[in-house]
Amino acid sequence: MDLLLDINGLSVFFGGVQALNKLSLQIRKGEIIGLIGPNGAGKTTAFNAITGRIHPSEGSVFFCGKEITGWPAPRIARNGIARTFQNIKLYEDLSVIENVMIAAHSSISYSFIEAILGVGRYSRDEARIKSRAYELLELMNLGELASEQANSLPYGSQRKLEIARALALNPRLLLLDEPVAGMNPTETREFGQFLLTLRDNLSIGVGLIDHDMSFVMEVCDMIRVIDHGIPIAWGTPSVVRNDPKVISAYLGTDFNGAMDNHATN
Amino acid sequence: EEPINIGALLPMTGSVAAFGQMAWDGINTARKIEPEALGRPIDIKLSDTKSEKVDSANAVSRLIEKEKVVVVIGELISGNTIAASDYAERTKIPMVSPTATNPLVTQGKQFVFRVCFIDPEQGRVAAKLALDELHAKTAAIIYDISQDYCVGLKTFFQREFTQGGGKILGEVMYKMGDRDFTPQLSRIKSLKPDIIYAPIYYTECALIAKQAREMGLNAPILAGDGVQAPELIQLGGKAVEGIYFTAHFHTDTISTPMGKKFFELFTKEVGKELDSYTAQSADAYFVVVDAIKRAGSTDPVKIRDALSATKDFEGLTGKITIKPDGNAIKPMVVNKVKDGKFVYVTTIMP
Amino acid sequence: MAVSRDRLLTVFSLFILFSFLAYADSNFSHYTLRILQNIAIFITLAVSYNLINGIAGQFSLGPNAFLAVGAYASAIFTLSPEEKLRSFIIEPMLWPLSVISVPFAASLLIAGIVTALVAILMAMPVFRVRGDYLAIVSLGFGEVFQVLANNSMSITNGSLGLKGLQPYTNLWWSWGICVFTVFCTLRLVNSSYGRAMKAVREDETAAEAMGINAFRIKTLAFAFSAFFQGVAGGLLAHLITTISPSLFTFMFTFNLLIIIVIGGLGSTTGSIIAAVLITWGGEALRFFEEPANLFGFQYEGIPGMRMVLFSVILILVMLFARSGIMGRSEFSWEGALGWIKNKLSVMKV
Amino acid sequence: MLQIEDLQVSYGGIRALKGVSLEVGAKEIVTLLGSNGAGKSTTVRVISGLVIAQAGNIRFEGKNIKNLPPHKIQRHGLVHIPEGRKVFANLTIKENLLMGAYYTRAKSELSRLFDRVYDTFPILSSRSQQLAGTLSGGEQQMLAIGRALMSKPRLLIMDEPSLGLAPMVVADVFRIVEKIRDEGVTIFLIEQNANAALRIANYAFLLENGVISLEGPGYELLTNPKVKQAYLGGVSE
Amino acid sequence: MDYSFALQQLVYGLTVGCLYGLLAIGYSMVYGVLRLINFAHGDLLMVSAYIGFFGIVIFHLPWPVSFAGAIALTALLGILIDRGAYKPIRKSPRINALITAIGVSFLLENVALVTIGGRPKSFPTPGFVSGAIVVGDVSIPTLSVWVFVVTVVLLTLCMAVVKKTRIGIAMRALSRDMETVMLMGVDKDRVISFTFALGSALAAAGGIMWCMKYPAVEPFMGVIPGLKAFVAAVLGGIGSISGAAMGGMILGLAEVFIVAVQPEWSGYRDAVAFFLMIVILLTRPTGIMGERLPD
Ligand SMILES: Nc1ncnc2c1ncn2[C@@H]1O[C@H](COP(=O)(O)OP(=O)(O)OP(=O)(O)O)[C@@H](O)[C@H]1O
Ligand SMILES: Nc1ncnc2c1ncn2[C@@H]1O[C@H](COP(=O)(O)OP(=O)(O)OP(=O)(O)O)[C@@H](O)[C@H]1O
Ligand SMILES: [Mg+2]
Ligand SMILES: [Mg+2]
Repeated sequence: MDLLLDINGLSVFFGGVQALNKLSLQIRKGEIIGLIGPNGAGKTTAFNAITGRIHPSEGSVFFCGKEITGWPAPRIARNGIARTFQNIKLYEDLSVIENVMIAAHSSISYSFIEAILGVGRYSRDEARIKSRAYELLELMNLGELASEQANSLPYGSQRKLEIARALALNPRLLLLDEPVAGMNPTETREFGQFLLTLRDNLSIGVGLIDHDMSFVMEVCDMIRVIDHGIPIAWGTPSVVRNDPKVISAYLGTDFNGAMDNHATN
Repeated sequence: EEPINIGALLPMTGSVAAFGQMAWDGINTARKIEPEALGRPIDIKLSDTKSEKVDSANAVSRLIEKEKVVVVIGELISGNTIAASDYAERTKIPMVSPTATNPLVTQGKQFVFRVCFIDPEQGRVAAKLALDELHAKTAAIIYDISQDYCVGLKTFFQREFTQGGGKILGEVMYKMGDRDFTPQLSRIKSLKPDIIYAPIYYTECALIAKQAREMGLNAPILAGDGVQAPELIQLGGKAVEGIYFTAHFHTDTISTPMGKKFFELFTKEVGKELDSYTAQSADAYFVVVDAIKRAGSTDPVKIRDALSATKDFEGLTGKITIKPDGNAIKPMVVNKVKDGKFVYVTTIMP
Repeated sequence: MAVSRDRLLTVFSLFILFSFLAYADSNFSHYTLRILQNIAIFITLAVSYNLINGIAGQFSLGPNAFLAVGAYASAIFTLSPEEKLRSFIIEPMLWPLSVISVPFAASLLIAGIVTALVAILMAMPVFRVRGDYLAIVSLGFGEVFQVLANNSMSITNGSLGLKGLQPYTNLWWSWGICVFTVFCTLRLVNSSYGRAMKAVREDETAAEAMGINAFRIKTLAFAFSAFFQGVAGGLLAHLITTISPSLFTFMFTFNLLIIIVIGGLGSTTGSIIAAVLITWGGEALRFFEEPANLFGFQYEGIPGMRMVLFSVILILVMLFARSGIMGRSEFSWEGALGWIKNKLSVMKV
Repeated sequence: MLQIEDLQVSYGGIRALKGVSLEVGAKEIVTLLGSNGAGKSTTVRVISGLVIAQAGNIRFEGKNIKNLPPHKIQRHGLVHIPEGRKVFANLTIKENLLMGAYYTRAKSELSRLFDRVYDTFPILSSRSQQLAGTLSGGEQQMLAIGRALMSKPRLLIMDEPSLGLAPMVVADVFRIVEKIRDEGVTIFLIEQNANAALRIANYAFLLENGVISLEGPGYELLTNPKVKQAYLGGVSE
Repeated sequence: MDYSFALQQLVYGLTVGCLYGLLAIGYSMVYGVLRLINFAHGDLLMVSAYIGFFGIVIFHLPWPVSFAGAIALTALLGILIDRGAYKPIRKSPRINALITAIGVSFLLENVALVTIGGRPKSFPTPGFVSGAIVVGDVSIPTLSVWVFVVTVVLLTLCMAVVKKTRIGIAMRALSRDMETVMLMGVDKDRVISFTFALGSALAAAGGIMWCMKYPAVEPFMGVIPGLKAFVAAVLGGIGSISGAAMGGMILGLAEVFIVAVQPEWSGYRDAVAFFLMIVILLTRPTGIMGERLPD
């Protein structure tokens, strides 16, 4: 069973405004699926609905065969969906390592009484969480910054830390909301490489939102395009970028020219 | 000469700071009249309680330990007096409260005294006054639920008044700090009582009278010793005309030479009209000094013995006798507000 | 290795503390002992209040309610039936309560548990709102409890309060519980539960996205903090031996708030230091209300000056020590030893 | 028009700028490139007075403006559009624009300013009563630019105006930047989208580790192999 | 409860509600701009009451001069408090400002206590506010009419300032983003000073009317109204001016009607008021008119 996420007819209303209209999307293990569309199209809203931050008005979300529609956010997270946020949400005043260790909270086996008395499974669990956190930081090349305060990191490192934290949940599905916004093209390219290795090594599914088209086209296996909450296209990068609807709603007419230009550079 | 240290445990800050300041005036003026005992000067050590229990307890132990006082005058509020008295009791330092009228204050204590009458006594007199003098058959009560003084007085009045054949039509409450009493008074108005019993403090009493009269509620108001301060009239103006209240004294009844001297000096130096807190605190001071003199020593235990043997001491507020249980027996005065003045009505002997 | 060294140092300093207390107990004046006990109780209160406000970041203004519940619970359970009969002069006490009497230790435990249960019940409404709204809701509960205490004559004796409690609280009780509270709080803060609390403080949405049930964690912090505040309430009641509703106004909460912010919100060490400074300092400022001879000038002593100075100092501290004494950092032997070494080497040069 | 000499800034103990010197000529688009955390935003925040510089000089049209409060600097005609748009979400579009023209009292002058902005961005005019918080990202960016134009800037600082915008909108934004330059406003542009920025820039600076490491006309940097590899996503051959 | 009794209570409730509301508006205004719970706000009421009192009783000024003076001086004090105590810590965590505000509140109270004394002073009431208009069985005190009119006028004025004027727009902008307001060339300190002046002037106006109704001036007189106004401001949604006024009305009416309908509950009056507030906040977690701040 490789199907991780299965969304059917997902709709979200804010007041009278329909932010998402019957979105369907599947993400399989080992796949990177892009979700793109104009500003305010409802991409972030879709992530929020999947992760339980907001309740969808219609439609269903299945994860690994289980229906998770309407579950509270923490429960969904514990079930294996991790995410990052469009505007980075770190625990700013805590150290880098603490940021990662927190995500392991759902995996502890000791009770708070044990914690207070320092007995039972407490020490073993703590040691395990800590070494796992270091592993993840190493993976993201953040090992040396472990004891720095999270908000003192440069922007790019903060993005990486957010991903390390998400990975500490041991997720089967990772949802990334504009991970390369604010990175320059070179940094973006490196990040793309990293993402591909990550997917292969951990064999997880990835959902990805971004406006950087060269990045999205490069890493995504399939792309879903939405506009005003309505799905308007679905396909491989090369199909999507030539879809006239996508061009007129999102990419703009000079896009392909620029892309080709860029590619041949 | 080594001075004799007397502690003054008063709420100089916090919610009832005004009472503390009045009492402090009284004690200071009294000391000027009797500045020494046993040939030694008297030194007064003031300690602030912030109108709180924790600080009362701290302050009293500071007075006893650090300032080496042999006797403490204070506190004014019953609850704070109880909080402080525990330690005084343990260290065998006598304490004399000027105004703590709650019966619980002296209960089970050897070293705690007061120079005021207690709430049941006052409640009884007030009920009698209402029934016999004011010919009231029905009454309504308004009081402060957060003040033990008000709750106690209300309860004892209620008992006596009902036993005497009167009927309590209803009672309404408020909480310290409230300034608007219109809904409570509307309720009382609809009950049409013969009399309103208001066992409360002067500020609230003035405002209540004002608001009552404004809404056309004209039933006579009967209050307790808590209203005897010039502020009642200043704040209440015409509205407080006709208010009766049970009290410890009236300036007209000050008859002893010492009392007269005090009154003169106080009027000259402080320039305010004499209020209940000032007068009673002065009396507490006089009683304490008298006890020290009679004890012939500054040994706290001897002072205690002398205090409990106080008999017919001619104080500012009348003849004070202290019973072995620490409570005072003294005449009660009934006053009335008339033409913007406190007027003496009658004295009720204990 | 460093761990065992730290443990040794901790045990050693506790030994010093308790030796000092033993010495104090037999040599210091009662006044000083009372202040010492106040300090211990305020440390207990501040450290546990800091857990909910500083660590878990929930701006609660209701510790006066917890303190009241704990104080009443413990007082009602230790008072002798005779004393209850005597002091309930307006309405007799409710039956089963009027005859129960248990040992002090048991009453403290009951106080803690009852208070923690109250906290769990309150958590539901309180944590539905956030930030300043949470502050006002918890403040509202504080007021509601005070009103209830005033009105429930047959349980609390209303505004007359309870009196005649035995002075069970002593140096050992107050400091023993203080040390225990600090120990438990530090353990909790350093565990995954503590980290989860901090995560909720920093960013609730992100915490939830990491699988942390924010409501559960907040409730845990609330109940834990309430437990110790309840116990401290019991201690306080048996220190001053009388309680009444007026003891538990929001001024009490303000005092605690001042302590934890001056110490550095979120720092347990800071709470301890500030509790000592403010409790002791409040007494030390009495100096300014007494007549004194300063450099030949006769200073009359102004009653009330203490509070004026207190507020000025409070404002100045906030203006100049922006994040309190400790900020968010904690004491560690590592840091302390390093600091000492540093000083020594500076002295040598 | 704007000269910066040896600018130094630290946050706490960390040195963010270690002596930056650059110059912006009148009526040009000058762009500042650099990787994440290089100190680009810090540089412009110092210029507009939001961050205090420890050392260095900033001269704008000959006047020393170093460490003046931000509102005074703005009134010299140096207007800064901050990173992330920062429109006032709780104000309407019209009110946002009014904030830009805070000190323009004369009615006629005001309506001329409004007309100009509405001409450049017709969508703002049709929605003038809408709350800015409900606009899409691209519309918010237009509003931010429009609001800055209301202040009659002589030098406009734009910090990553294309951040988080859809590709089509990004293209629009760059077109607008050129248009404004052509109207006579000097532009100091910070961009991560280095390709696009260098294409329209007259001159460019490269900021690395708190110092300017390279400068030159836009097209020159575009073909510089080092820049290509480190900033333009080119693959090293 | 009969008809005229209910109407009578409505009059009383509205009067109290207006007074709470007036105080709450100032609270809300300062909060709206600075996100600062200015605990010293209630004490400004006390200050203005003392100034008004001294003006009339000690300096024998005519009451309009004295009242105008009280309002102006209190507004000035508001600015001074901001400059001295709050401005230096604008960048610190919000809780610091809160503690500073508590400190300022303690300071004002205790300075008044030490210099003027704790005994309440009687506030002189000008003649034109005494008396009552009687309509059927309902008596409407003249003062209530005044309170109502003044509140409505000041409320409208404030709304107009905030909605229509430049400085009002700047105030609203400032509440979200101080930095960007500075980038617009606006001197934020002037806007903040204006906000404090306006808020304090409202407190002063409220204080004077409060004293005409409850003529006892003492150092701690601001504590309870301050707390009630805070509750009212929260109830209405902190930061919203019309919300604050509405919150004040609701609180005032609730307090009055609880006692009027169930006199046995009069001892629980505050508890019921707080309970009501808790219930409202549970259904609307950001108050009645409060805006939801997206993250
Ligand atoms: N909590 C909310 N309340 C009301 N409206 C909302 C809320 N969240 C999002 N919206 C609206 O829903 C729509 C979709 O927003 P969403 O954030 O999902 O867009 P997006 O596709 O992520 O855009 P972008 O690319 O700019 O991030 C927008 O019109 C937005 O204003
Ligand atoms: N307020 C601050 N406190 C501490 N450090 C800061 C602060 N602001 C920025 N920094 C640090 O200063 C350095 C330069 O930051 P700056 O924001 O100027 O970079 P930038 O070039 O604009 O990067 P980006 O492309 O991410 O916007 C970074 O290391 C950053 O972490
Ligand atoms: Mg988005
Ligand atoms: Mg930047």
